[in-house]
Amino acid sequence: MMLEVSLRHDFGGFALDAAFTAPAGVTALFGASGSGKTTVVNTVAGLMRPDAGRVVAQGEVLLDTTAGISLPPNRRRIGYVFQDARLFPHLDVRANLVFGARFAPRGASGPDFGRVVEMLGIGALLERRPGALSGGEKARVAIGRALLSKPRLLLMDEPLAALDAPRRAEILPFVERLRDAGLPILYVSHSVAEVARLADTLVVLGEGRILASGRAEDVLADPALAAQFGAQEAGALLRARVLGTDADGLTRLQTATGTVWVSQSAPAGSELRIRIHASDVILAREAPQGLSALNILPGTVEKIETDSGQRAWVQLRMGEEAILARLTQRSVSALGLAPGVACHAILKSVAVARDDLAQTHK
Amino acid sequence: MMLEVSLRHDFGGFALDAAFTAPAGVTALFGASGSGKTTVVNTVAGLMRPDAGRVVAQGEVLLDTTAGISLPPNRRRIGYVFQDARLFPHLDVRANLVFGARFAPRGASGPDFGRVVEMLGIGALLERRPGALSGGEKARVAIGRALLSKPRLLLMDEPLAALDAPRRAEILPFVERLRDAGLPILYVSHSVAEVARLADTLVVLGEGRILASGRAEDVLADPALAAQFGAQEAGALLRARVLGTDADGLTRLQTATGTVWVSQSAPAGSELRIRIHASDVILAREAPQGLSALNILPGTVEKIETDSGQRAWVQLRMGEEAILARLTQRSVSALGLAPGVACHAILKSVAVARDDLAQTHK
Amino acid sequence: MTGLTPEEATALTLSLRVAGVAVLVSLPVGLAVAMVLARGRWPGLWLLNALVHLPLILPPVVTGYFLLLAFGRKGPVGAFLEQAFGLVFAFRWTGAALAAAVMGFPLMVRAMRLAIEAVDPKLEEAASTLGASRLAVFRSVTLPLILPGVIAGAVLAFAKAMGEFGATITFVSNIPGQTQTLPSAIYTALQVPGGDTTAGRLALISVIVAVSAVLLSEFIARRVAARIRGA
Amino acid sequence: MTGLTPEEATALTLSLRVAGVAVLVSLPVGLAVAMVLARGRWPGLWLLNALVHLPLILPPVVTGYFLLLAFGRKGPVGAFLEQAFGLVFAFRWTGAALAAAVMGFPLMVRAMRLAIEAVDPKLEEAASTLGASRLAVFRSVTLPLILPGVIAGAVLAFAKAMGEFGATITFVSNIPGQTQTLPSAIYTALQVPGGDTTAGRLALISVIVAVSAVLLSEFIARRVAARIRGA
Amino acid sequence: DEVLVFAAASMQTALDEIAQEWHAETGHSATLAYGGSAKLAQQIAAGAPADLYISASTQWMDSLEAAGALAEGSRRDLLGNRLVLIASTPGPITPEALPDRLGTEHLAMGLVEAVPAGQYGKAALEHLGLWQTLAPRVAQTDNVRAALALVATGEAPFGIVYATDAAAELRVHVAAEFPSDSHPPIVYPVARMRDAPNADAADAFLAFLGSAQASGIFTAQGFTVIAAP
Ligand SMILES: Nc1ncnc2c1ncn2[C@@H]1O[C@H](COP(=O)(O)OP(=O)(O)OP(=O)(O)O)[C@@H](O)[C@H]1O
Ligand SMILES: Nc1ncnc2c1ncn2[C@@H]1O[C@H](COP(=O)(O)OP(=O)(O)OP(=O)(O)O)[C@@H](O)[C@H]1O
Ligand code: MOO
Ligand SMILES: [Mg+2]
Ligand SMILES: [Mg+2]
Repeated sequence: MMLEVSLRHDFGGFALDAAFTAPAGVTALFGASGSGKTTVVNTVAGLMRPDAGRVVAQGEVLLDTTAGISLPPNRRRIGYVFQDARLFPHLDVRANLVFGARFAPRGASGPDFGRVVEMLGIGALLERRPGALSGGEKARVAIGRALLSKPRLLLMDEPLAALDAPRRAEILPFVERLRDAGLPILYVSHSVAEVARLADTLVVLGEGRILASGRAEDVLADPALAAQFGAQEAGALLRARVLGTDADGLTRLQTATGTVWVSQSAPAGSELRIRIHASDVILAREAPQGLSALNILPGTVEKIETDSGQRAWVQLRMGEEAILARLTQRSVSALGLAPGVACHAILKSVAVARDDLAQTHK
Repeated sequence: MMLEVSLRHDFGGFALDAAFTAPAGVTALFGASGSGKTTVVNTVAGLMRPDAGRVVAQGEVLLDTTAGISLPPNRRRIGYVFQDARLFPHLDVRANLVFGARFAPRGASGPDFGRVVEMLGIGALLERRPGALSGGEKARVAIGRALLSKPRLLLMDEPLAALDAPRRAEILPFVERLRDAGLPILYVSHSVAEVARLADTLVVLGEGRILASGRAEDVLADPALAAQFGAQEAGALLRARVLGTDADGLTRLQTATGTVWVSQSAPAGSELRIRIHASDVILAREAPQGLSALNILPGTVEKIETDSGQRAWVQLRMGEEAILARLTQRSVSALGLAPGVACHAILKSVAVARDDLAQTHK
Repeated sequence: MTGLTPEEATALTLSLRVAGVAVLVSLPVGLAVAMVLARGRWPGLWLLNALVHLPLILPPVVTGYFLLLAFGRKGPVGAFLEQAFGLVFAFRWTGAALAAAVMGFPLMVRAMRLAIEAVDPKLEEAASTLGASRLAVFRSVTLPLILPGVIAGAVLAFAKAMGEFGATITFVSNIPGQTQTLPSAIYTALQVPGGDTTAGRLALISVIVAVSAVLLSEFIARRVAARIRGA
Repeated sequence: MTGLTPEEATALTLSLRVAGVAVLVSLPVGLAVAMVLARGRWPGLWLLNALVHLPLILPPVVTGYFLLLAFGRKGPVGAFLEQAFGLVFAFRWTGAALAAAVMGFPLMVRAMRLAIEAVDPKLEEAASTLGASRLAVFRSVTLPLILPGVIAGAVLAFAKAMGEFGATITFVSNIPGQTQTLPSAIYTALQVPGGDTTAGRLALISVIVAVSAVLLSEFIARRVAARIRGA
Repeated sequence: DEVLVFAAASMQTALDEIAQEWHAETGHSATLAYGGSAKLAQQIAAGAPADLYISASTQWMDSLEAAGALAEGSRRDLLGNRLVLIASTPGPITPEALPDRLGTEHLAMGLVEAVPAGQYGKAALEHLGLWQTLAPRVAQTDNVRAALALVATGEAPFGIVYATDAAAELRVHVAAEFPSDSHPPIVYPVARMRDAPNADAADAFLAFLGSAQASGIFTAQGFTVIAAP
């Protein structure tokens, strides 16, 4: 167990009561604005002392209010990428970056300076002061600074929110590589795409409470949580193996219950994680005819959640895994959907969320 | 002409030289981190005085360095939602929100307090100080504060970056309503989805220069810019009219060159803007057979851009409009694509980007 | 403690009045000077800066002598003020207040200036985009943010005013009931053999009064600061 | 200007030595006290705070007299220090430095404290998550950020030390070549009929020296502040 | 050897000159530390390394004597002085005319409780029956020179100072001299300290103070020399 967190705190007006455990890999902390994510992360870092709480990282008790234990932040060896960058205004970018290095224990491992600078694209900024950086540049330097302190655990509070898509696409694989190198990461994000791509474990916070916590695949496929992720963003993950690429450029994947085509190419035999937006799934009782080329997967309705509007979220079980579909409540009754009913999912679109599953530590 | 901006500034290490005009509606400013977006916005607001520049808003000259004119920020009547929230730490949320109201000219129009508070979901925070707010809460208060100063022009620098998808989905229509009420908005964003939804005009900045500027539809369909938007995000917009909803819940849309089905429902006769990710488009020389239910649109290749990798971006003209497709360079040559070649676009997925086109001012 | 002679009681109330008026009157001037020193970018500013520091650098007697030469009834400024506004400093408690204000001025200005320099100009910029004029920005953003510094400056000046002796006695001399402040009374007592106990008693009173003022204002400043930090 | 008599030259160098030593020695103490006052949360802190303000509140003569009683060769502290460390303040230039340090202490502490209170604790938190101990945080984050305040405090104390007269002459007397600082020399000159011009000349020298120091340090502080703001 | 002399500030001009003569004659030098008589006495009581103390009044010498700080038998009255009424404009006036002439203006004096010149002045005014009337109009300063300055600058039209001070300031005019019986005798006592570090040299300087040379200088400054007993 890499990280074990429980805390209770009353801000007066907002009360937090949350407990979760995070195994190795990336644990994403997801939740609406104001749900308590930063508070949790601050508690792990030692910057916030909750009314009651306990934090254990890699077997070491960092905080235990009942036992009166509270390690100061500097003895926790936890890197923290703050939601606001918090760069040191009196130091230039280089000095900000290397700030933590001299405090790291001799044997600690971590990426080296040149590597980090190159990856984050901040080579041209090294002599500047934070006051002369743009929003996104600050965010990148903050990531580098936390990494170069060679932490044993990394907290990232919406680290990519200020970055553009191409830059994000460059940094995400870097984060993945850190994870693969064995650095446990607690990652706060509002982006389901980021979570789908990075997270092994997903913890969902809502108004100070844990709404769900578990394997990312399971949590994302829970219809009861779909509203949390947003109507456009909700969707499940499926594991798949690459069968090969067809002449028309589409790649054929083998999932638990059927074949699926995606437009990204990937080497045959590799393992993927694909993301299926709930809004891209159409359900039909009968296998549709005349749509042979389409992605159609058979499954069984497991759960149906309705919201106060006209929306319904249907979870379709497919062996070990499950996908999520967004329908109108009218459609649910028209189709006679209910738990246990067998039906077919027509996938209008499928995206590869993570393409290196085969190499991961799991 | 709502806004006319030109500026030249040398930061020493970074030089900005940009000029664009923005008609009424929402003008999105898009560009990589550090490309100069905030600098442009600061110049419009009067917080930054460039080496040389000219800013004209609604016919009034706000800045003209050659003529020695530079209106102070408070006389520009430009609301500014900062990239960092910049709330007043000594005032509670309510006082922050109403700060600008007393300075607004008597006749100025704008949304009222209750409306803004409700829309932003900050009713419970009114008595708190900014120090006790989460990142997203701060961002929301900052939006409200700028709006309630009743500006004649609104600058928003990545206003939604700190917000979760459901909250963003609530606020975006609010911004749209402001636009429809006639408030011109200059909107900095990294999110192509946001831009596609909001922007009438799109200005793309790259390393301090204007890479493109024009109607959002035209700029997004430019293959030369696709890399700016990101491989996953690039994609064009199409205008469409709703024909009706079929029995299976799919809505039929009429575009310039053919019929398209989407899963969102919309009233028949309304006008929509649909977004087609370039990665969701497959090109074929012949109309594919046995795929009758699919969205297939005929068009003519207009431009092809290749990047240093193996990627190619193909622009397909469809009458007045155009869409973008992402292919491998190998596919381009295999299919024999070249400007002027007629072909078919198979759309794997189509999303409604803006659903109130019929009501807009345009 | 209760054994305060009538003259001593008069000296105490006079000291309070002098210190209070000195602080209140110099506060706006000090604030303006602090703003100019913190924000101004004129080439001649170093002169103003040097001038503000003068009362600190010069022995108080010299400052008092300068005041006498300038603000005395025969002095150029003093004569003008008397003619124009009927304002007389010489041998009046107002003169004591002027001396106290001048002596406390560098302390007051420095504290305020440090506070002003610590204000994030980005907040002031934000206020200006919301339509606030420079004056409105100052009133509604800068001033509240520097309030702890303003209070600190006022406290320093008040404490100094309660203790100031050299410049005061040189400028307005010591007229019981009019310009005899507590420090003059203490000084007098110290000059008389065996006057130590009287001097000690008076000093204690002075300390109690001034320390109370200091602590009260500290308390206020802390609350203000806590409000700003936001809780 | 050049017409400085040997005694006057001695007084000037003595004043510089006294002010310099006073500032240098009290700097670390002042910084520590400022930190405690700004950050401490003990109930007894108000006492320390009051104590720090005392030299400002009391007439300088009283402070000098206290010093004489406590640090004189017959005083309890003075006798102890002489016995234990051979450290003598009474009627030595060291005593003048002590008096100057004591008189400047409230000014120094206040400036530093304001600066400390303006430091964003979030930056210190960030440093601690990067592994910096409390001491390392102070050295590498807090101290650089408060540098302008530290400089301001030192300047105030230096200026005050250059001008301090009442406490010094009371504590260590006015012995030419040993304890006669510039202000004492000015005072002495003022006691002689026709000594005004001598006094004026000395005052001018004192002002030139101190103002130069003030402006130099201002210049340094501005540069430091600009570096912090980042450009 | 160096003799350290603690002396009342009002003797500065004369003593500086005498010390120079002494140095020229004997090669010894005297360091002169000037200050208020009270302050100097307090410092000696606290252990100041003074060899000689010359006070402007008897009371502080008395208190040092009572404390046993003086060298047995070394104390003597060195000088006397006269008290005068000075004015910022020329022309004689009698002290009795002061209340009328002052009007709402001020009479400058040393602190009447603390500065010797002020104490003598108050005694004289009391003797003349003027104190009650004049008291509210008296502006007291912490040393005689400051009182002199008030008159010299014209801030106060009249003042009471020593004849020695009046003689040295050209901008003031002596309007009257107070009768010597109107106040306690003005004497400047001198004594060697019991703990004097340089007792021998101190005695030599003490003796020199009584010499004809010194007397000449004192007299030139306006002091009256009190013959050695
Ligand atoms: N000092 C405080 N006093 C009162 N309430 C507070 C305080 N600090 C935080 N809160 C409240 O606690 C809740 C959780 O805050 P937190 O910063 O953990 O949210 P978050 O999940 O990180 O949100 P975001 O995504 O917007 O950053 C919020 O509702 C916030 O208003
Ligand atoms: N004061 C300054 N001195 C030097 N360079 C500066 C200064 N301010 C900004 N820059 C540089 O100017 C460029 C543009 O900055 P700007 O803040 O406008 O970028 P941006 O487009 O808003 O980026 P982001 O999306 O990251 O906020 C950046 O490369 C930045 O480093
Ligand atoms: O500096 Mo003083 O010594 O205030 O009178
Ligand atoms: Mg947060
Ligand atoms: Mg920016």
